[in-house]
Amino acid sequence: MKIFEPEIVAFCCHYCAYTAADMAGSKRISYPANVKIIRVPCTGKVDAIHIMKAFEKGADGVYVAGCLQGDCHFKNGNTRAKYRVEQVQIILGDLGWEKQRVAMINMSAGMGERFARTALEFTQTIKQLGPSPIKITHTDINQQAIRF
Amino acid sequence: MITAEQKPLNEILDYISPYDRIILVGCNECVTVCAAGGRKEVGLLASALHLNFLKHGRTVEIKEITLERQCDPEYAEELVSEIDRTDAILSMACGCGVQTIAARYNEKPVFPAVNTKFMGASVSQGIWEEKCQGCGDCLLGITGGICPVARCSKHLLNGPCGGTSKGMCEIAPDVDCAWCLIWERLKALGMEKRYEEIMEAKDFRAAGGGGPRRIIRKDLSL
Amino acid sequence: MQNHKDILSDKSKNDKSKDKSVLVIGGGVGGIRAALDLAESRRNVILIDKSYSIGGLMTQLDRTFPTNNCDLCTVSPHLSETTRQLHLDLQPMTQLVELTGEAGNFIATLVTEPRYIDIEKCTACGECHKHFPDAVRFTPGLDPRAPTCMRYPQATPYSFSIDMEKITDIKALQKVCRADAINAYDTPKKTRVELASVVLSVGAQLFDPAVLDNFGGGQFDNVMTGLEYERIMSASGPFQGDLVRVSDKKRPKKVAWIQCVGSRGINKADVPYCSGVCCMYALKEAIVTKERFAENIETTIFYMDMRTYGKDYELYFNRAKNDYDIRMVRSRPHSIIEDSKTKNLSITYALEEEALQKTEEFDMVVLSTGFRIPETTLDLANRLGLELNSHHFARTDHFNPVKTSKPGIYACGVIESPKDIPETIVQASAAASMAAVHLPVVIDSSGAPEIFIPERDISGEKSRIGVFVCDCGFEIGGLIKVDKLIEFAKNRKDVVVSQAVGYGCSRDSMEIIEGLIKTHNLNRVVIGGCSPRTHETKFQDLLRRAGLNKYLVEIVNLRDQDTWAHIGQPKESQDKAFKLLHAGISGVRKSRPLIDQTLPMNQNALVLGGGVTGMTAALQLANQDIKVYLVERGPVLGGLAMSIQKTIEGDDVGPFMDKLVEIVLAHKNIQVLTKSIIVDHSGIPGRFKTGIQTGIRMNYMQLSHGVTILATGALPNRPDSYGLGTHVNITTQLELDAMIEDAPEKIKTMNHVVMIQCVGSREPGNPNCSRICCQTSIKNALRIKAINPDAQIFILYRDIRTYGFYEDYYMEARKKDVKFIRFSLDNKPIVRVENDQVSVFVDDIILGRKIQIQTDYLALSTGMIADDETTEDLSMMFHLPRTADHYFLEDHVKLRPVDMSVRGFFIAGTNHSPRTIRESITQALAAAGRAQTLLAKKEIELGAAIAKVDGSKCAACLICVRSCPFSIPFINEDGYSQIDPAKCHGCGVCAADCPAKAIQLLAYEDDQILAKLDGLFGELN
Amino acid sequence: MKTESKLEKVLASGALAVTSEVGPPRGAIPERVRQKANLIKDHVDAINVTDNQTAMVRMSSWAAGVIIKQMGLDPILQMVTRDRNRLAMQSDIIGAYSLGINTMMCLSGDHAKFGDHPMAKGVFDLDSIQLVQTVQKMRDKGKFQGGADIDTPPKMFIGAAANPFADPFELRVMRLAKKVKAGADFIQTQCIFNLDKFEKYMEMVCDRGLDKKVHLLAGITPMKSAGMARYMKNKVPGMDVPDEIIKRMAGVSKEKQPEEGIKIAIESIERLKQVKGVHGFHIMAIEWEEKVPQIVEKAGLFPRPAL
Repeated sequence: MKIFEPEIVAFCCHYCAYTAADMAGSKRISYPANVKIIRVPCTGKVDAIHIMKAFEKGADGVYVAGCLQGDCHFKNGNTRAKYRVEQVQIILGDLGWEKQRVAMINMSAGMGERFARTALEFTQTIKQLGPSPIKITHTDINQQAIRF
Repeated sequence: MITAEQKPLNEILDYISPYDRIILVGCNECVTVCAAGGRKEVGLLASALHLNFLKHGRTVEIKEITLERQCDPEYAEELVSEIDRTDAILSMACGCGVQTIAARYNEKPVFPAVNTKFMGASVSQGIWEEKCQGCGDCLLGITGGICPVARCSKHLLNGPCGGTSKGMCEIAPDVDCAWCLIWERLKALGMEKRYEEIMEAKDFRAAGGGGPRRIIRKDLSL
Repeated sequence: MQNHKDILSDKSKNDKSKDKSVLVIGGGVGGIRAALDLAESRRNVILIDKSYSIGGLMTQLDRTFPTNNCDLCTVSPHLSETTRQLHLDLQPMTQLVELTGEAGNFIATLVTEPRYIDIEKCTACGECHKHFPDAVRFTPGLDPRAPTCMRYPQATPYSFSIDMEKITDIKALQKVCRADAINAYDTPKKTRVELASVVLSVGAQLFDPAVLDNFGGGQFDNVMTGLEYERIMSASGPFQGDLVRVSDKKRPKKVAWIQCVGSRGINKADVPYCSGVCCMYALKEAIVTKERFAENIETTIFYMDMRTYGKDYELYFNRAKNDYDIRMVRSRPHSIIEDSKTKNLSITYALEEEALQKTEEFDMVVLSTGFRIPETTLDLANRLGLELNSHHFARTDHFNPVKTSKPGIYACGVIESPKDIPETIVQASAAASMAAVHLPVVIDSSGAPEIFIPERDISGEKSRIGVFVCDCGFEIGGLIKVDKLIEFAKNRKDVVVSQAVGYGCSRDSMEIIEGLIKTHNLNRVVIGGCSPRTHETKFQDLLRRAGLNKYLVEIVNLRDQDTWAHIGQPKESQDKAFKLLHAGISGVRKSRPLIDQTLPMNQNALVLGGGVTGMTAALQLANQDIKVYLVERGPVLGGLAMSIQKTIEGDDVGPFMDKLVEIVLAHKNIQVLTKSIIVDHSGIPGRFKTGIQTGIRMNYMQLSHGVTILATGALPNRPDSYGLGTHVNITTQLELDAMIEDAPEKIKTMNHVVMIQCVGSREPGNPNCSRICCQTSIKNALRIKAINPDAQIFILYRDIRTYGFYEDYYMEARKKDVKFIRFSLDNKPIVRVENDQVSVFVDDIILGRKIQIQTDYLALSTGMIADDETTEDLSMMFHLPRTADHYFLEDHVKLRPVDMSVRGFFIAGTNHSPRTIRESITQALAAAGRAQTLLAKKEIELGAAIAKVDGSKCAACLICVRSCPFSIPFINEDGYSQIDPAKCHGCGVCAADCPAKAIQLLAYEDDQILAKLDGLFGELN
Repeated sequence: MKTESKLEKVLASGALAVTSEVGPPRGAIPERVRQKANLIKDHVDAINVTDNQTAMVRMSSWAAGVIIKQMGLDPILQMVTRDRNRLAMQSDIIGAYSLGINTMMCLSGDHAKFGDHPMAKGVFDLDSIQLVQTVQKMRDKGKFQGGADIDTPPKMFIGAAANPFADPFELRVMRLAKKVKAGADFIQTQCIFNLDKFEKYMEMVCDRGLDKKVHLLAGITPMKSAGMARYMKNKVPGMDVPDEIIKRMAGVSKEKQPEEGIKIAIESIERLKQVKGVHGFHIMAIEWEEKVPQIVEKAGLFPRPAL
């Protein structure tokens, strides 16, 4: 059987998490290639809809990565993001999905190691959960999509 | 403003699961302001519905439309072009909006996606409180601008019951005793005397006791 | 060969501006930085280099420590800027022949050699080279003649140079040049320019070990210098980046590095000083060898002292040992012998602790050679009238390391003393700042003229996308197949052009892209390459040059977030690259032209910390007519330097500090605020507002400023080690320093003095080197010897790190019989106090036994630790990052060493990392200079990422008004929310919260984010 | 005399009246009503029959009242406005009166949230004062609240409740005045533990001359334990239990605490007898009815006047 390789979207704020990801790269600290980053100026910009849409389009897991608590460059965008992630967790729970498919992670710009470690941990969590419920029942989605 | 809250997803799903094509209609008035049924909530609910259907291997067409004001028939017309291509309508407006849509498109099932809660005001970001029950006979002029009908748990019209404690209502420690507020306000206005007048039993016809209420402005209704 | 036809063009006659220029001599990384700083602060600057393209030594390096970046990638943004700056006149192939006059009024005579190619016309198409391959000069060394004769792919200026002596048929050459750029009658040009000041940044050469017979005298194929090894590993090098032996082109299995070749020696060919950078570059080369080629390549470094004294360098050293398993042998090998058949190399060496000599065979040997000042520099110094020190480096002021013996001439980089790239950059900014002092304060405030062509209106156009993927040498192309990406992109909707571009950020690639945009009428561009954080601006400029709005480009981070992060996983990395690229293509289709916002710049500066660093920075700015608030937490100015008596050079610190304090206090542009703490902070770069509580009454004051310099210092370390604090004769070096000054009679009575190094440094808890301690203990040892020559002094050390010319003092100490006893971290000395007698026990590695020293005095070299509390408070307040050991973390450790990640913030002094007074002063000058480049702009560019309200959708619900962290939105007269673009910080919180979806954050609009998601999952919207 | 009420007669005689209460059972168990009434029948002048007390469903107060009436005793019909609209309440008043009940208490009632039907809709068509008004109008004017004439109006002796301790204190006397103005003949107060504060309240009542217009029966509740005292202080809205009382209860051993509670109740009655305007006592011995005779006797309120 083919090993399940989850698709994971990480919304990363420009100031901390995105920089930390670059830092992980420049230090050549490996993390799973499953994680793909979408850059936002601040995690406060990440709308619950964006997270939901990521799932809709086929993500197996989504996380929002922002600055450390209290370190947001826009005061409290990361705290807002945390609540929005919780909102999505509730919706997922209502739909009978595992809440762990969405998470909020905090790190500073210098924490390349943390970026890599959390990316790995999140990927492992999603691997344990298995494919998104969408994929199990609806494989057509991938057939419609471009073969990479 | 009218406030509302989204219904539990399961209830919404029960309503719409028989259908393959749905219009999800938001409203850009009250329910937008109270973050229950504006464009954003429409998008979020649509996404949640998609996720649910996809999980069951179904692709359901969900058309997202947010009307300027669902409770006006003219705005409801905006759905005309879509109505033939839909099996059901899910409305995120208050009960008034849902009924306007249902009346206009009586050939299609119309379901509410929110529970209309109360007429309230925003206390601070994200918090709304009931302030009016639409009793049709406003008492605010004699109660210092604080409504005992809406804000006293027992709708008492002649002063606080014995359950008030430190200015709070007996039903919950975070609910103000309306009568304590009224009293403080009357004192501040030097209108203590007003309290001693007995407020007679209310005529509830104005509050809907006389059947669905109606306002007619002859000058406008020509 | 040429007839000098003097074309004396007196610039000042033609130029109506009375502003004189600053001449920067030397186009290496230091010269470029100095020139850019001056140009950015709107000073006219002439940058000359004798070579036909600038870049210097750094452009030849494969990667640089400690980030192990490809150097070309890090330096190229700087190189291209040189041609961008309006105030910068770049003159390659040019030398200074004469300098007359004095500071503020120099007249320089410059001679430019003929290039025989008109730079303006040359497109570097390469036709000339194809037909006349011998007609171009090339850099000797390991490079065979490269397909293009650029020294490196991002050459600036981007143009060939013809060696006219090798041309016989000039007409034929002219014929092949389609650009008509061949100027056969080009002649040397002599110009005379009026200068205010000069920055000397000519660098140095690297020692040529061919003179060392014991190392093969340059005859062994597989023995090479560090630089040659860099060229072998480099993608633009002789083997296209493949690590192979020169002799047989085979991958080596065992590589050795020999340190201090030609340095720290007493032989004929040796220089006594330490070159300061070789330990780090050897470690880097060993790490990169393992990382990029094969983990099983055995790497061995032969060294005397491991000198990883820079910021976080010790961590790098530890990583080399622990993570990369690089073998460290403490020995100075005396010979290399080549096996004539296998071309393998035998190194003979002896270990300190063993009597026997050993021989070991290697496949390749790298000689770590250091810096030498070439003869040409001696001539130049002579022409300039500069004094040199005994090692032929420029002699500079002890309290101002960039100030040479001649007023108006400043030195930076290796010409001043051996140093690495970050230190060079710091000095360059410092020298630029000093050079600017000789120019009028009034800055040209006229707005920068538009240097870009007008933007094309693309409204109504269908998307025409160009996709360009950079292979970044081996950084991207080494792991994934770029051609497949290109093929993939080609077949995507709306993609008109899809093409690989070697080094995407090189001039030639940029020009190719620019050309393709124009010829194919592209209106959107996707660049697959490195991080948009570092390269977005560069490509945005490219679009502007091509007449497109700069927001129509999308950078796909294929390097930092793909190939670099997934080494050893080519399949996964390739798959991710497809998806990321597709997301980029999908996203760019939704991009729209946007307009940048601006605000006036506040011209005041806030300097935090009233020590030597803060005062120096404040003074430098104040002298440029900038109002400075100098905020000090303590009751008086002075800081830690007040407790130091003498520098190692023998200068008295006290009088210098007293004078500095006096000048600062009296300066009309400096407001000194002692007993002051920062309590709040708001605003944006260029318009900060910082609240302080000041004075004994703690009155609140709000300071408005455009820039902030952090100079809050560090703390003297005082760990509970070796009995510190338990006995009157066990102290830190600071107390010994004071005693030598105040109570020499006590010193005279001492028979034995022991000093222990690395106390509380280079060990768990504080793993970094404190940098200052080795020279401090040697300084104090020498001072004790001067008072009491009979005193027996023992310095117990782990590595002696007297980098640069401090090595002289180390030699002197050894000559004066100061005993140096080495110990290791797992076998530290033990201190006992019995009957009031302090005894130190230590294992002497050379003698192989434990010795006991009954000492009269024990001085502990405790170094510095970060002021955790202060840096933590300030980092929270200002949102600045810190290192793991609580120093501030600069924006880029190499190229932006005094800039912080938050624009408008600069760091200097020991809150950056431990350093000497001299080094702190340099940083202070550099920070002041960098601050000026920002203030010179007069306007703050706010970017275009601002929130925009669609009034027709707005329900005036007030949610944005309430959620904006900066209280910017309001409900306007028309009844809907309005957001002032000049005030919006661009976080996007309102856009995410708006229940009517009436707000979009430009550049990050919902449809753009969703389009990227679509792209990631293989759908095109 | 306005009515046939025994309580009215006792009060009119100038004697200190004593009332107590019986909570109807949560089931069709008429014997339980009789048992409870029997425990106190000789020691009180009238027995309050509570109306879905604490918003828990119980036998209706008028039915339980009729059972008590049938025992030859004098029930006081409690009526809360929470559960019935004005039609239902008026018809129940007529019905109760027709079965011999002539004394009633007009209350708004505990909020449904606290009971066993928190999902119930609170009616509150009238509030307690409006109910007093309604009953008085029925009795004195022979008219229903809606204005129509009553053929043979019910003559109820009208009681209302007062809580001297709820916030705001200054409003309490005014609210009492409102009830008096609405037509209350007697008042039963909330349990009194803070005697100092109650005395202050009574001073204000007398200052307004209300003692002349209404009979005020002071509420007395014996406490079984220090725990109960604490609970009442902290958890029961509008209850004022001074710390000294809790300390005093806690100061004796657990077995002796009931005895101490009764002692306090008796001492309170002794002290309140002296307070101007106090015309009697309403002893609320919650689930402890058997102690009522002891308290009444020891407080010197026994025997009850025979009328």
